[in-house]
Amino acid sequence: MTESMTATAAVTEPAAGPTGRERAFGLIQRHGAAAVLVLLVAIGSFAFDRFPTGANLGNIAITSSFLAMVALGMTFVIITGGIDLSVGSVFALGGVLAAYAVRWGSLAALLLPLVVCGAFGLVQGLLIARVRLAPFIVTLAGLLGARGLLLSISGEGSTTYLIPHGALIARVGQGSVFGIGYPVYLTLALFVAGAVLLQRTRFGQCVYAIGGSEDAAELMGVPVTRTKVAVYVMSGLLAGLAGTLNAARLSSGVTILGTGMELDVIAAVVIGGTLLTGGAGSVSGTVAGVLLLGVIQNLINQIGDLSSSYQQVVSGAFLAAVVVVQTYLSRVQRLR
Amino acid sequence: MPDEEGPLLEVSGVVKRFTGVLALDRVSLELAPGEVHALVGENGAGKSTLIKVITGVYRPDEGTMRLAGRPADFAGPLEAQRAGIQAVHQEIGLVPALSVARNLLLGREPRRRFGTLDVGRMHREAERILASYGIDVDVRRPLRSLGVGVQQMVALARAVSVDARVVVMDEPTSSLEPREVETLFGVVRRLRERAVSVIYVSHRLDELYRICDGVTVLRDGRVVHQGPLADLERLRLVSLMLGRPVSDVRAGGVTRFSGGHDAARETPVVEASGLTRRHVLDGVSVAIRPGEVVGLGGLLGAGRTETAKAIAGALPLDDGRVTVAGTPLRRGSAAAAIRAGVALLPEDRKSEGVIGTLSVRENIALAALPRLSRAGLVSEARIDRIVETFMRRLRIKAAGPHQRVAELSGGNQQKVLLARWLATEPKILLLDEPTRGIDVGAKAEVQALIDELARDGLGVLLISADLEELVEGSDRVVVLKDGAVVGELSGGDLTEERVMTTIADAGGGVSR
Amino acid sequence: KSEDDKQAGAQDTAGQQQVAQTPAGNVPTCTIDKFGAHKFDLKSGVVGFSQSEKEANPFRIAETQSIKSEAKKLGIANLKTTNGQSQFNKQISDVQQLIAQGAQALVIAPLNSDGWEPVLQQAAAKHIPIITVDRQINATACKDYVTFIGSDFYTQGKRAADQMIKALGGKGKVAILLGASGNNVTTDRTNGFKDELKQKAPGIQITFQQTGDFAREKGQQVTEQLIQSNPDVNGLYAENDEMALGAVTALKGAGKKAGQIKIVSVDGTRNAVSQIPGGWISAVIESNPRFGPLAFQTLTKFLNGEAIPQKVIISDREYDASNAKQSVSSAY
Amino acid sequence: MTDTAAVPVSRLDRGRLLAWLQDYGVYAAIAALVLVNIAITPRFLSLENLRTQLVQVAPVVIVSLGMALVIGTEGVDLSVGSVMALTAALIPLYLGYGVVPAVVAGLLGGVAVGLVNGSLVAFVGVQPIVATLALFVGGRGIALVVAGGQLKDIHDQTLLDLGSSSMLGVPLPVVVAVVLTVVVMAVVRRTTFGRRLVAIGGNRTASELSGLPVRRVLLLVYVMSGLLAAVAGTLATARLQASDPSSLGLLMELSAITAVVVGGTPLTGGRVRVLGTVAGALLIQLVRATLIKHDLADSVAQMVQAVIILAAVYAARGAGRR
Ligand SMILES: Nc1ncnc2c1ncn2[C@@H]1O[C@H](COP(=O)(O)OP(=O)(O)OP(=O)(O)O)[C@@H](O)[C@H]1O
Ligand SMILES: Nc1ncnc2c1ncn2[C@@H]1O[C@H](COP(=O)(O)OP(=O)(O)OP(=O)(O)O)[C@@H](O)[C@H]1O
Ligand SMILES: [Mg+2]
Ligand SMILES: [Mg+2]
Repeated sequence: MTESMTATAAVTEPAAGPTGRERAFGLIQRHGAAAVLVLLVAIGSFAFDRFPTGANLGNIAITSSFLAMVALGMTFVIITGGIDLSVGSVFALGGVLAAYAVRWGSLAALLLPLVVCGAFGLVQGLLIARVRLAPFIVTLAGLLGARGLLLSISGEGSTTYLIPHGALIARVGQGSVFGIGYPVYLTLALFVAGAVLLQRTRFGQCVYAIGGSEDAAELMGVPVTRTKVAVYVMSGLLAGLAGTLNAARLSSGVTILGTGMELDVIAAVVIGGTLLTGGAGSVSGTVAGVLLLGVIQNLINQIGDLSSSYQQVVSGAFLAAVVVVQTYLSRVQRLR
Repeated sequence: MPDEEGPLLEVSGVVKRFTGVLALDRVSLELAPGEVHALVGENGAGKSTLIKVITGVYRPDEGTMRLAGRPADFAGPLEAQRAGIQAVHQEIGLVPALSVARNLLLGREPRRRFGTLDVGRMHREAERILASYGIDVDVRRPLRSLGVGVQQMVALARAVSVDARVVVMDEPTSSLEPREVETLFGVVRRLRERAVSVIYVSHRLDELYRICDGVTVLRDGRVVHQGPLADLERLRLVSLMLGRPVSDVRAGGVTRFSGGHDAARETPVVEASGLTRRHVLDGVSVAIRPGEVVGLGGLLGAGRTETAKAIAGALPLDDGRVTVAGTPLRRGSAAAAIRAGVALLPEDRKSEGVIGTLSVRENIALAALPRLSRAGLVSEARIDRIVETFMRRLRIKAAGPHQRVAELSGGNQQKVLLARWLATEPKILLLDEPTRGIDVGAKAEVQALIDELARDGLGVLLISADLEELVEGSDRVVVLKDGAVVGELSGGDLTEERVMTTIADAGGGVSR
Repeated sequence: KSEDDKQAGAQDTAGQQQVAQTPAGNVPTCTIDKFGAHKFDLKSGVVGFSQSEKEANPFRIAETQSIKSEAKKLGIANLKTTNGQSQFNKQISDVQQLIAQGAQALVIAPLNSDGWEPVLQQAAAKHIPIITVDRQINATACKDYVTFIGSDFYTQGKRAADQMIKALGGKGKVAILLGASGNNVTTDRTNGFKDELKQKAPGIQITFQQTGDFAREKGQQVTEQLIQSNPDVNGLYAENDEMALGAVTALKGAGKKAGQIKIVSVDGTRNAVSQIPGGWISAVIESNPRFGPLAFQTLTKFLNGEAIPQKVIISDREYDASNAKQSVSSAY
Repeated sequence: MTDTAAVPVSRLDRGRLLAWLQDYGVYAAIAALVLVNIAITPRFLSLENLRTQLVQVAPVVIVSLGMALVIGTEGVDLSVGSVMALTAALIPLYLGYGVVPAVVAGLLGGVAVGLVNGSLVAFVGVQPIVATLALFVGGRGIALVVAGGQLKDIHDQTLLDLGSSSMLGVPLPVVVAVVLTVVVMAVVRRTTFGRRLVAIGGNRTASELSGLPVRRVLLLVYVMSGLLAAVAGTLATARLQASDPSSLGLLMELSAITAVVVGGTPLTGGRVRVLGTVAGALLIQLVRATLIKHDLADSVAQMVQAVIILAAVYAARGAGRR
């Protein structure tokens, strides 16, 4: 008995190993994206004196916050081993619905989008979890469906509904404290909640278990169907909320938003270290992933006079570099 | 419980069809409170399927179940567990990526006031539970980093740590050491005292005779015998399982090794020296001569699997070298090892062995493809020949060579893997639990095969949790402990007792 | 080779924008004091230009090109440019970043007319004059922004309709290749066209309208489907030249003769205009992208304290069989 | 739970009919849609219409073939659309030296992209979706830089013939698509490479332990995907009679993946269904054509498309999970 004790005391992998150096290394491994982010910000601050200014960082924060909100939902979905392509359209739909509903007051402008987008998530979730259709296809259909609904509300996109200045919701979207917009604070709050939900609740455990092995999870008595439906509803709700706040900020339900957004979101999540195969990932990583994209974008503009084509080349190169470094840092982890 | 008298679990006329197969054919079974009931049968007889029906994984196509007198029709495992039916499944059925603690306590984690998990307590809890089963691992580690043996113990602990009314165990000991087996029996006895009924599936007959009261024998999905186990003597049981007259199965259950291939003077075909990996292996050296069967002995976590993997280039090493027929292998390259003629039958068949989406045929041919193809084009004819041979030789029970391996029974999957490696015509065979989950008939077959291969001049490394098999089958046994060689037994010294004592007497191994 | 003389075309002054002859007075004017911006010296100051779409189609290429070259001509040292890559939120943050980088005046080619609230607020706070080109911003001129310089897409639609009526002799069946859905330009060019037809030529009916996303391949594919499902259409209105050219390829592929189906499109790219003499395209309404000179002229005036109109509508030309040959060189 | 490793614990056992549907759902859906069209769409059965649909779908089919292989290894290739753009951009540059060099250059572009994707996935170990995302973004950029953002008309007759001429009545693009389909089918069914790629998709660890050249196979798979996309780009360019790097192949990745999945290849890898993929592409084309021909408004069209896609995979239920 005692022998086997000592045996295992010794038998532990380096990452969890005792020495401080190893622990630090493990930390970097687990937060590869964050490490890269720090690196990039450092470089940026060094290279462009206009980069580290409060105003500029504030811009990055506010622009990233909407993507982040959507990415939060996507993180849960991807950890269950699923995917949600509909977020871009749902994001846009949420905005249009908010602007459409504001005529009945700010509360309606908040609730209608949440209800509709939540319903979208619910339907998708049921099709995936109960009918067992492929998430990719279901949410692809969702992408088309939401966009279609948006167009039909806005007369094939010809009418843009406006949110009057006075409206409470507009003030929520546009107000700021310490030069940082409310949406940023809200996003932060949501991420804290998300982190707790994922790491510190049974629901979170189920999410990981399903992603790790859906069969095993089912055998262990995890409410697989319910959990999966829940994450897609969450994703829908968050996308809708983000769209609503964005519309509030722009004080209009712009119809051309969100095309291709799903890829940015997925990229952010995956760069954040979440595995598309499910079962592993973290909310904090997603934050880093989102900010990385934002910073890259910002730095490209800092460089200034690049033609749009070169901008794409550069951001592609940035992306490649980032994922390579990030993968390299967290490789040991994945192989374990 | 409502009625103490009547059976606790009552399965009647259950039928389960899969496309092509009739897995269960009007199976009935009664389970008295506190009864330990053996469920036996050949590979593919339908044991696991029956268990999955009982635990709500499958819905029966026909037939009914009653639990404590009340009709039971489970929509899923969750409902079955709520009703008090817990299970240890054949392929463990835990989440490899999650930590040991989370696997153990998933769904019943200790929580704080606001329903948030109390991780600290979760880990202490998990450590406490596992310790009570003699397992003592870092519960923060992902489950997959542990050997299958430990994983099985975790699954067991999980199943019985809640108070269930029926506990189903599908080959729970298939990779457990004698020590853990004893622990498990202790658990079973405690359950029995608490009037919890147990369904126990195993291909190790002596185990059955030690703890089971009643027995149900399945063959091809049909019940061929039911009754108290005591009245049924061993050979009869085997003959019932295999459906062959007692006379044929004389040796059944006992190993089929002839032992003693004198290869002493040959030069080693494979020589591993100073294999070292932090915390796992500590300068392990093994040499295998052609025609020799070398066994690896040791407790769970002794590092036998790791040793085998290291030789096969499937484990990154800090130090040590492996030479095959004199030429050193490139370190950490499985492909190179295979080209040199080293074949490793992995212990964890689900994650390291079978490719479930592919057919039996493709799985068997996989490793031998270079031999079975010309200019990158595969020769269907040759593949057919090989596949046909091995499916007959190993009595692989499948709808046909084109059935997907995922749909095969556990034991048959094991046979497919064995076939895959034999098809490569290796110089050295590293067998990690080769007869794991294989029925007595096929087991004898496999052992005879190993024996014969050794005669043909193959070097064999045998790892087996089944001490009898290990001792009978090996010419020499190298005993490991904590990742280091602590002794070697051969000839007259090679007995089960000596192996155990060698382990017990030995001091530590891995750097501590 | 065709590339080089396109560049040349962009440089030479032929095809320069003209301000539409609008009787002075009825257009309200704007002065720097009224707007309340700070004077500064263009040459040394920081000017930001925010382009909405990739410079990957003739219009955008020429537009950016003309802004940049004009700036160079005026010796504006510090022109910062960004590109929204057709993502509206990106363009918003682009402009905000320009402001953060200290831009003292902004020239914006908006991707969308609505949703500029955040930018306008920040700009107002810093009294930064904004001139929007080619698309309007739905806000108050001389208060939220200084002025708008550009074409009137609705009118472009009407003029396209007139050409179509001329080409079809007042009756027939017309198909529309719409631009990208939800796009202001699409909406205006469609409404203009439809209203004009309703008014002037009830004999012409619109039997088909599908989006071609402003792209040539899509235009080709939709047309291929169209000529089989609606073989009776004899007029086709493409809301930009690319789709028109795609349609031409489709018609050729289907073995149709030039002029069998009358095509009218909007933009005035060289490729399209050069199809007119051959008869494949009947007429092209220009939408002139060369905003550089006009924009900086206006800005200079404004900074000098002169009064400038709050809306500068440029007069777009029309190309048809009568003038295509000679004016193709000045097309972009 | 090995017994259900691939058939997750579900109650899918509804016997033969469902099994049949799982394998042939796409074809059923196509048949249904064709019948509907015959009923409601004028001149649907005409030869021209058939030609149009086949010619339009040819590039999608070709790209989807490559995508199917990638997905078979549990990967995905988002860069296909950008590859088409890159090819389109490269061709006119070398048209001066003749058609062959130009086309070769275009194809090499695709191979290059494939090599980068493949290396990132196989050797660095980046997740396929992000690895290919980099070139999804950057590739089109490179294409536009190469082409100076310009759309160029193409006048070289031999190249144009690639898109417009036909071989015994069958348009050349269609011929190419058919040939490539057969080739890919042979690769998947008959070659060790084919066996290996599905094995890797099915269980990478097991494949490595079985001594398969996992990295080489992965690299090759992405190269093939790039090459096929380049072929598609060449044909599309020839047919468009112009090189349009800015919009050629936009959203192609989505169409291709949809085709593959609707065709019954699971995104979880371990299985490649070539004919199913072709059918999937045809189905999508048929849906779009139907919606256009009946002049549905974009809003309605998109929703209908969503419903039909769902219906199709519902028919092929379980065949392609995730
Ligand atoms: N999902 C499935 N699809 C099709 N056939 C299946 C499936 N699961 C099991 N079978 C078949 O049902 C029969 C019984 O399988 P089962 O796993 O119950 O055997 P078993 O008694 O557990 O064998 P072993 O001792 O090897 O575990 C086998 O022939 C197997 O091929
Ligand atoms: N009883 C145990 N106590 C602590 N750790 C263990 C125990 N058993 C296994 N482990 C851990 O699992 C890892 C793999 O051990 P594994 O079980 O594969 O070794 P083994 O000698 O092959 O045993 P077996 O093959 O019987 O499972 C070891 O490195 C060790 O860290
Ligand atoms: Mg079994
Ligand atoms: Mg082992």
